[in-house]
Amino acid sequence: MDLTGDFVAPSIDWYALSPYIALLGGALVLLLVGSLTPRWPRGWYAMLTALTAGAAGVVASLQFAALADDAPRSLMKGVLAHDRFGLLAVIAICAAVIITSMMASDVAVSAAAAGDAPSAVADGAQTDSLEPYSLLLVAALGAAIMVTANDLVVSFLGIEILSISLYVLAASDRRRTASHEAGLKYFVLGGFSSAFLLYGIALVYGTTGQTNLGGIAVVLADEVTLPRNDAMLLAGVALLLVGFAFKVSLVPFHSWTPDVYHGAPTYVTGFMASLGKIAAIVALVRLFVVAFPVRADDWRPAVFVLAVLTLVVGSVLAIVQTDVKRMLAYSSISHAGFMLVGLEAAGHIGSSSASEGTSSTLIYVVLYSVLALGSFAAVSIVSRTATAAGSTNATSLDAFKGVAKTNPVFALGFTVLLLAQAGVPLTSGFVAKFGVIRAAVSTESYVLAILAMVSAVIAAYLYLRIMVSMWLSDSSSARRTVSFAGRVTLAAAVAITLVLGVLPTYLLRLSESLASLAR
Amino acid sequence: MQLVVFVLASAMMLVGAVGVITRRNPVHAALSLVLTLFGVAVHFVALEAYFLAAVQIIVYAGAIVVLFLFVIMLLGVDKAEDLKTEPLVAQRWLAGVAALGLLGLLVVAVARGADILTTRSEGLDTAAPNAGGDANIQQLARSVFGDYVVAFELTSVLLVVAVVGTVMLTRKRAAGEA
Amino acid sequence: MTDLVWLVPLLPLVGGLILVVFGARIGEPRAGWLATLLTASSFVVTVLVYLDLLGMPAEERSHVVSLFSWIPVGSLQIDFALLADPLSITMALFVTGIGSLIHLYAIGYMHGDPKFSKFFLYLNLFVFSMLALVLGENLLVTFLGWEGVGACSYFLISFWHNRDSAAVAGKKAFVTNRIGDWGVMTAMFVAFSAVGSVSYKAINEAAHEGAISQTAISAIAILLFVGACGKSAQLPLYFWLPDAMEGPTPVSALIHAATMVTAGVFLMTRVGPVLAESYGWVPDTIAIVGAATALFAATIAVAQHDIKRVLAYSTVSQLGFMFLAIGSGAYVAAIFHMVTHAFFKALLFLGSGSVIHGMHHEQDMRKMGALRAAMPVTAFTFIIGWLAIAGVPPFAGFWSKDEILLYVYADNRLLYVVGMVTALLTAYYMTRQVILVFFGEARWHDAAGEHGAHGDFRPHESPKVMLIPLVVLSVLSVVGGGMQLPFSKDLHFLEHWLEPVVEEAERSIKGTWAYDNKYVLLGAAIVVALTGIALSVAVYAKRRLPAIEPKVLENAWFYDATVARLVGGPGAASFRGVTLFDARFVDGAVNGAGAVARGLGGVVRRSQTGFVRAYAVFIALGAVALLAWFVWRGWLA
Amino acid sequence: MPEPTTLSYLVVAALLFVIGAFGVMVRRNPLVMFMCIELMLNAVNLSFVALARELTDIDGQSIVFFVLVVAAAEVVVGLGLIVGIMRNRSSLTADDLAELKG
Amino acid sequence: MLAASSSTIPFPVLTSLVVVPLVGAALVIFFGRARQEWTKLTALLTSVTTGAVSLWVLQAFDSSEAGFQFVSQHEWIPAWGISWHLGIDGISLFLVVLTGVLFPLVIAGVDPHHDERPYLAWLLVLEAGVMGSFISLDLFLFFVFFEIVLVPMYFLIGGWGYDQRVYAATKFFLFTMAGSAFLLVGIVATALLSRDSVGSVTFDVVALAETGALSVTQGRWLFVAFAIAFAVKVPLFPVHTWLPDAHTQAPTAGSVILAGVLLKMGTYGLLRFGVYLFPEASVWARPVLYTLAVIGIIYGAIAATMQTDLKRLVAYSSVAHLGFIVLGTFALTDQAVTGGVMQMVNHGVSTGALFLLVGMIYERRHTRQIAELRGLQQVAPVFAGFFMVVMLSSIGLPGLNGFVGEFLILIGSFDTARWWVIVATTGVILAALYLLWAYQRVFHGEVDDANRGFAELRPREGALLFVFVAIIVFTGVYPKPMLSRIEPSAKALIEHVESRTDYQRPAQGEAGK
Repeated sequence: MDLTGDFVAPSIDWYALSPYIALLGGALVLLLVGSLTPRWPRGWYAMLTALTAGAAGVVASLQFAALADDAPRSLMKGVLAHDRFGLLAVIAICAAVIITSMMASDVAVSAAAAGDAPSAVADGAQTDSLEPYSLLLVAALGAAIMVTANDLVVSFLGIEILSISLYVLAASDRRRTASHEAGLKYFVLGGFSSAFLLYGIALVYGTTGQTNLGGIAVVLADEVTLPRNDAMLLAGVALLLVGFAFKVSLVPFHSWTPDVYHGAPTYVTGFMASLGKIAAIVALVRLFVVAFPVRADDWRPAVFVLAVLTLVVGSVLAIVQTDVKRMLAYSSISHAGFMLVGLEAAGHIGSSSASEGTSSTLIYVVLYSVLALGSFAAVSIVSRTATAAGSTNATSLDAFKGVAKTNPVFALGFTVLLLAQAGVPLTSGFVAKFGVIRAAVSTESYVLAILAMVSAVIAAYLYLRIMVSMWLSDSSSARRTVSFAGRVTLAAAVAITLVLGVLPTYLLRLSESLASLAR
Repeated sequence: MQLVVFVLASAMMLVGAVGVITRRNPVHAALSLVLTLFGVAVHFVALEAYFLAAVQIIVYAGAIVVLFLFVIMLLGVDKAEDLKTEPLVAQRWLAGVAALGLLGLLVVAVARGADILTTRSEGLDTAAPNAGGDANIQQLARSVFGDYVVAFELTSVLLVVAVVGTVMLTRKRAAGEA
Repeated sequence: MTDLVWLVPLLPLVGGLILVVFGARIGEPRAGWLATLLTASSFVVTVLVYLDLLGMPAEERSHVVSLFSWIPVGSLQIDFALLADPLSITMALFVTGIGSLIHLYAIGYMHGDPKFSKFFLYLNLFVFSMLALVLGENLLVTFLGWEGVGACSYFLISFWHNRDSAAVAGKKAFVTNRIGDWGVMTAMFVAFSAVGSVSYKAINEAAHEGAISQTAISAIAILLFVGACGKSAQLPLYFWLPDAMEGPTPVSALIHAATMVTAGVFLMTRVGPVLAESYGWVPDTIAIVGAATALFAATIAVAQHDIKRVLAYSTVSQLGFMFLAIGSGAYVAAIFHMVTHAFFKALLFLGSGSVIHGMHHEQDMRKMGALRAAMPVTAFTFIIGWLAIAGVPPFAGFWSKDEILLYVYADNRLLYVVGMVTALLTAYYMTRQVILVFFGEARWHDAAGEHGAHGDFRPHESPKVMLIPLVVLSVLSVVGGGMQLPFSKDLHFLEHWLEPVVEEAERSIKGTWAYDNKYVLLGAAIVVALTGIALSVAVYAKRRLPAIEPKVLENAWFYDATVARLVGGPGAASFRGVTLFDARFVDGAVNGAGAVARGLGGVVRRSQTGFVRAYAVFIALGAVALLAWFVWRGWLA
Repeated sequence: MPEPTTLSYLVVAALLFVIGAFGVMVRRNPLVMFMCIELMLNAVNLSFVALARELTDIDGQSIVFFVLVVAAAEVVVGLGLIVGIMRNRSSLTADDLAELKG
Repeated sequence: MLAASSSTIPFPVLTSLVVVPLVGAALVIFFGRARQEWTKLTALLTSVTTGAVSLWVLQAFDSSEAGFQFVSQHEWIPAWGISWHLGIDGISLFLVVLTGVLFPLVIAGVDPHHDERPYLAWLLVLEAGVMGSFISLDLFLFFVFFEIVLVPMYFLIGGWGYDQRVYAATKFFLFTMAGSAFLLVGIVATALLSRDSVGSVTFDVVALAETGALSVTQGRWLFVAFAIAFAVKVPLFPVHTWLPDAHTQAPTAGSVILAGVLLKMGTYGLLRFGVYLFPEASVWARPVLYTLAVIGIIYGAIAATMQTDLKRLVAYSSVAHLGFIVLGTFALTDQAVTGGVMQMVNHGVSTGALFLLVGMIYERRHTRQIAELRGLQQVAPVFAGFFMVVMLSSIGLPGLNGFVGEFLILIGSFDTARWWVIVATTGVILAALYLLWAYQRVFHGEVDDANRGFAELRPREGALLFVFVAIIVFTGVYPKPMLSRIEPSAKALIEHVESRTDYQRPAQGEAGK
C-alpha cells in the first residue's frame, strides 16, 4: 500500500531560514574550498568566517526589523520560532562569531610571529588552519538553532551541535595539556548532562505526547485531558532543567565552568562565555515561558533557589581566585545568577510584569556577552605577552601588574569593562542589572533583588582586585603589544558598553516586542 | 510469551550494563556493552520498532562498539583498572546515594502515572497490525521528513561537526608546529 | 551717648585685630601701649555711658543697642544686641578700669618677652570677650563672651607653652570650663523651649510673671549655676584655678581674680528674678556650695607656699563668699563684694607679681622674707591689700564681707558660722603671707645661686609702670567700701544704683534680727578678723605657736589628685575600651564579613577538586534535588 | 500470561539509566565513562520507544533515530579527543586530568 | 510644596556644573599629554569656572523662594520614566557652592606626588559626580551620580594614598556599594509602587513626593532601604569604620573632598530623599536615628580622643560632627533642619581645613603620629595660629561657624528630642577634650630636634588657609545670609512632613504658658 500519497512536505520559508543557511553554507564552503585549495594566507579564513557571520547577522537584523509590524510566527511546522526574542540572540551570536574569528586569527598570527619558538604561543589554535573557523560557524548555527528552536528535539540537536564544536575547540590547543583536560572534562560532563536532558524530553513527551513547545503548552493548558500525570511531567521538567542548568552553568551544575574556561584557549573561552551563555539561557527561557507557563508555580521556586545558589557561590568563589581567567569564569557564573533573577520574574505568569522578566533576561545576556568578549580579549592580549616573556601562568593576576603603566589606554578600556561587570552606572552592565532588578521588584520578589545586589557587591571585590593589579601595582613586564584585532575588539566592546550605558533608550524600547514569543 | 521476552531482554540488558561498570578491563566492558545493546534491540522489536532495532544492531553494536575496541587497541589502554580502591573520598558513597535517589525518584515519577497517559488523535496506524516493519519504516519516514525534517538536517550537520572535529583533534601536526 | 555703648567692646577688639596683623611689626613696647590705650579709651566711653545713665530716671536706666540680627531662624530670633543698664555698666566699669591698669602693669612685667605683642593681643581679646559677656542683651551674646574669655584664658595660661605644666594647665582650664558651658547651653535650650527667647528681659519677665512653669525656671537657674561653677571655680569644678597660676601674673590678676572668674556671679545676678522664682532648694544649693567652697579653699590656702597659689585659693574662697551671698538673696552684696574683691585681689596679685619680678621669678614664699626694705612701694600697697581682704575696717573688703554675712545670718545661721570661720582663716593666711614675704629674716641669700643672678643677688623694686597700678588699686581698696555703707539707707549708693536691675530678686531682710542688730554682727566680724591676724602673728612672727601646715591641706585635701586619678585611671581605661571595641568589634565585624566571604570561598573552593567524576556527582546530586522538588509537587497535584 | 506494561519498560529503562550514571561517577577510564553514557542514552531510547507505543505515536521512534546519530557523533568526537590526548601521555585515567581545579 | 519655580535662564546653568568638570577632565587627559605644563592650568581653570558658576547661582538665587530654582528637565530614558531633572533649593544651594569652592582650592593648593594628569582628571570627574548628586531631582539620576562618585574616589585613594591605600580604597568602595545595593532596590520599588498614585512609572523626586502615595508599611520598608545606604555614606554608627581608614589613607586632597562634600551626600540624601519621600516613615524612625546619631557623637568623640594618628583623630571627629547633623535633620524643626544643613557646610569647611593642615604637617614631617610631633608652635607660630582657629571652629567656639550650626541643631532639637540633646551636648565637652589634647601634644611643649626643622607656613599655603579661615569667621559672626536662604526650604520641607503626618512642630515658648 502506498502511504506516501498523502505526504505533504513542509512548506519552506527560505528567507526566514537564510541566517541558518548562511552560517551552514559558510562552514561548508570553508571546509570544501579550504581543503581543496592550498593553505590560504593568514586571516583569510577569519575574513570569510566574519563575512559569513556578518551576512547572517545582517539578514537577521533585517528580519528583526521586519518583525516590528508583523507578528512572531514559527517555521517548518512550528519547530523553529521566528520572533524578535530569538532573532536578537541570533544577531548577538553572529557578532560574537565575528569578534571571535578575529581574535582567533590574531592568535594564529602571533603564533606564527613567535616563529621558531612555537611554545611561546600563549593559547589558541596552532598557525592558521580552517577547522577552527568552520567549527565557529557550525557552533554559531547550533546556537542559532537553540535560541529559536520551538521543539525539544530540535533544541536538543542544536545543543549537541554547539557542544560538540565547543568540546573540540576547547581541546584545540595541542600544546597545553590544560586544553586537553578542559576538552575531556567538558565532553564527559556534557554527555552526562545531555543524557539527563534527553531523559527529560522523554518524560515530557511521554506525558504530553508532544515535543513541540507550543503543543506542550496547549496540552497542558486544556483541562479536558485530565487526569494528567503531574509527577512524570514535572520529573521531565526537572531533568530538562538539569540539562539546561548545566549549559548555563548554574550552581550546582557549574563545576565544569571554571576548569573549562581556564583550560580552553582564551578566544574559545570568550566564545563560550558569550555565545554559549546566550544560546543556553535563551533556550531555557523560551522553554519555560513557552512550554510550561501553566507550571510556573512549580518551576519558579526551583529557579529561585538556583538563582540564589548561583549568585552567592559564583561571587564567593570568584573572589578567592588568583587566575584572571578563572575569576572571569566564576563571575560569568554569578552573572548567570542575575539572568535567573530575570527568569524568576518571568515566572510570575499572573503578573503584568512577567514579560519584563523575559526581555530583561535577554538584554542582560546580550549585554553581558559583549563584556565577556571584550574582557577575554583583554586577557588573551595580556597573557600572550606574558607567555612571550616566559611566564608559566600567563593568565595569573600577576601578569596584569602595572598594565596601566605600560598600556594606559588598554588598561582604561579593560577597566571600563570590569566596572561594567561590577554594575557601575553609565555602563551597559548597570543597565542590564537595573533591568532584571526592576523586573524582580515589579514582580515583588524583593528578597531575590536584594540578594542579587549584595552578591554583586561581593563580586565587585573581584573586579577591584584586577583593577588594583593593573593600576596600583608596579609594572612587572614591558609594554604589552596590543594587536589590531585586540584593539578593534576592545574598542568595540567599550564603545557598546558606554553608549548603551548612557543611552539605553533604544534597547529598552525593544523590550516590549522582545517579550512576545512565537508559540 | 511477551513477558518471557521482556524478562530475558531486560536480563541481558541489565547484566550487560552491570558488566560495563564492573569489568576491570575496558575490552570486557565494551563486550558487555554489546550485550546491553542487544537487549535493547530485542526490546525494540518487542515494541514494534523494527527499523530502530535494526539500526541499533548495525550502528551501535556494529559501528560504535567496534570503534571503541579499535581505539582501545590502538592506544593500548586496555590495562585493567583497579576498582578495589577509590582515590576520591566518599566518591562512591555519594555516587551511590545519587544513583539510588535518581532511581527512586524516576521510578516514583513514572509509576505515578504510566497508566494514565494523554493520547493523541493521529498516530500509529494500529488498524494494520500486520503491516509489519514496512509500515513502521514508512511511518518513520513520514515523521522524520515531515515534522522533524529540520532535525534530520541538523543530524547531518552534527556528523559534519564530528568529522571535522575528529580530524582537527587527531591530525598530525603540520610543519612549523611543535 | 548710651547708644555708643557698642564702642566699649569694639575698641579692645580693634586693638586685638590690629595686633593680630601687625603685632610683630609694632613690637615692644608700642604694642603694649596701643593695647592699654584702647582699653583705657573704652573705659572712658564706659564712664560716659555711666554718667549718661545716671542722668536718666531709675526706671529708664536700661538701654538695648541691637547691632545686627545674629541667628534668626523661625521662632528663634537672636540679635547681636548689647544691654546698657546699671549692672552691666558697673561690670564694664571695673572690667575696663582694672583692665587698663593691668595692661599698663603688664607693659613692665612682660618686658623683654619674645611674644610681648602676642600677650597684649590676647589681653585685648580677653577684654573684648569679657565686655561682650557683661554687656550681652541675651544669653547667647553672653555665651559668646563666656566662651571667648574661656579661650583667652586658655591662651594666656599656656602663654609660656614650652612649659608642659603651662600647656596642661591651660587645657585643664578650658575643658573644665566646658563642663560648665554644657550647663549654660542646656539652660539656653530650656529657656528657648519654655520662653521662646533667650534674652534676659524675656526670661526674667516670664519668670517674674510666672508665665512659665516653676520646673522650667528652676531648671534654667540650676543649669546656669552649673555654668557659673565652672567659670567661677566653685566646688566641684574649682580645681582648674590654682593651676591657672601657670600664666603670667598680670593674667592671674586680671582674669583669675578680678574679672573672668566673677562672670558666674554676674550671670547669677543677671538672672536674679529666675533664681528668686525657682524652687527653694535652688538658692539653698547655691548658698551651700558657695559656703563650702569658701571654707574649703580657705583651709587649703593656710598651707600653701607658692605666693600666687595662696592668692588663688583665697580667690576661690572669696568667690565662694559671693555665691553664698547670691544664695542668700543678697545680690547687691554679691556685686559689692565682687567689686571690692576685684580691687584688692588685683592689687595683691599685681603686688605678688611685682615681688616675683623683683625676685627673678621666684614664687616660693619660703625663699623670701624681709622684702619690705627691698621693695617699699610694693610692700606698702600689698599691706593695704592685705588689710582689705582680711576685713579690717575701714578698708573695702570689710564692708562688702560684712554686708554678705549680714544677709547670710538672716538666711541661715549655720552658713553664717561657716562664713565667720572662713573670714577668720582668710585673715590668718593672708597675714601669714604678708609676714613670710615682707617681714621676718631674708631667706633669699642662700637661694641666690639658683637664679642665675651671679654675685650678690638683690631683690629690686619694680619699674614705675608697674607701681602706678599698684598705687591706684591700693587707693581703691581703701575707699572702695564707700560705695555701700551700712550706716544708713542713703549711704547704700550701690544698692540704689542697681535697684532697677535687682530689686525683683533682692531679698529684703527688714525686720529680721540681723537687720536690727547689724552693728553686733559688724563687731563680731571685726573681732574675727583681728583674731585671725593675731593668731597668724603669734605663729609666724612671734613663733609662739607651732605652724599648722599639714600635707593634706598643702595638697588641697587631695581633691585634685583624686580627680586626676579618676580621669587618668577608670576614665582613660573606659575610653581605651571604647576604642578597642571600635577596632575589634565594629570594624572587626566589617573585616569579618569580608573574611567570612573569603573563608567560605576557600571552603567551597575545595569542592572544586578538579576530578571530573566528582563533578558528575555534583550534577547527579543536583538532579536528585530538583527531581525531589518537582516530583513532590507532582505528587501533591 | 500478562503482557509487560509500558510501566515495566520504563522502570527497566530507569534502572539502566541509573546504572549508566553510576558508572560515569565511579569509573576512571574515560573510555568506560563514554560507554556508561551510551548506556544512559540507550535507557532513554528504550523509554522513548515504549512511550511511543503507549501513545501510539511514531514521533518517539524518530527521536530515537536522531539520538542514535547523536550518540554516534559523540562517540566519534570523544574517541578523537582521547586519541589526541594520548599523543602526549602514556596512560590515561580521568583522575590524571585534574590540574585545573579550585 | 516644592513646586519648581520658574526662574528660566537662557543657558542651562546647573547642567554646566556637571558638564564643565567632565570636559575639563577630558582636556586634561587628552591635551595634557602634549603639554604637561598646561595640565595643572587646565584643571584649575575648569574647576574655577565651575566654582564661578556656582557662585553666580548663589547670587542669582532667590532667597524668598522655597521651591527648586534653575530647574532644567529633559527626557533621558523615557522607557523607564527617567529624566535629566536638575534643580536647586536652599538645602542644596550651599552644598553646591561648597563643592564649587572646595575643588579649586584643593587643586590649587595641593599637588600630587606623581602622575599629575590622571590625578587631576579623577578629581574633576569626582567634582562632576558630587555636583550632580547635589542637584539631581531624579532618583535614578541621583543614584547614578551617587555610585559613579565611588570610582574616582577609589582611584584617588588607591593611586595617591598612603601605605594602606589599597585596603582602604577597597573597603570604601565595597562598603558604600553594599549600602547602594539597598538604595537601588529601594529606588526601583519606590517608583514602581507609586506607579498607580502618580499615574506612570517615574523616578522624578518631586512627582513622587508630591503625588506619590505609599502605604505605611511600604513607606517604612523603603525608608529603611534608603536609610541604610545613606547611613553608610554619612557615616552613622555602627557603619562608620570605612571612614577612618579612607580618610587616613587618602591623599590630602582626597581627605579634604571626602570630609568636605562626599560625606554630605549621605546627610543630604537623608534629608532630600529620606524625609521628603517618606515623611511618615521618617517621623516613625526618629528615635532610632536620634539614638544612632547621639551614639555617634559620643562614640566618635571618645574614639577620637584615643587616636594616636592625627588624621585618624580628625576622621573620628567627623563621625561625631555628622552625628549632630543627623540629629538635626530628623528633629524636624526649623532651627534644627536649618542648622543641620548649615552644619553640613561648616563641617565641610572646618574639617576640610583641618585635613589640609594635617596634610601640611605630613608634608613636612612625613608622619602623622602625634607622639612624634612636639612643640611646633615654637617653630611655626603662624601655622599653629591657623590650626588653632580652625580647631576652635571645630570645637564650636561662638563667633566661629561651627558653633552656629551646632547651636541651632541642639536648640532646635531640644523640644523633639530632649534627652538625646542633653546627652549630645556633652559631646561639646569631649570635642574640646580631644582637640585641645592633640593640640597640646603636637604644638606645645619644648620643641625637640626632630621637629626643630619644621618649616613655617608658606605663602601659598597661607593664602589657601586664609580663604577657609575667612569663611569660618564670616559665617560665624554673620550667618544670616546663609540662614535666610536655607530656612524657607527647610521650613517648606517640614510643612511637607506635617501635611502628610500627624507630626506637628513644637511651638517654642508655649511650654510654660
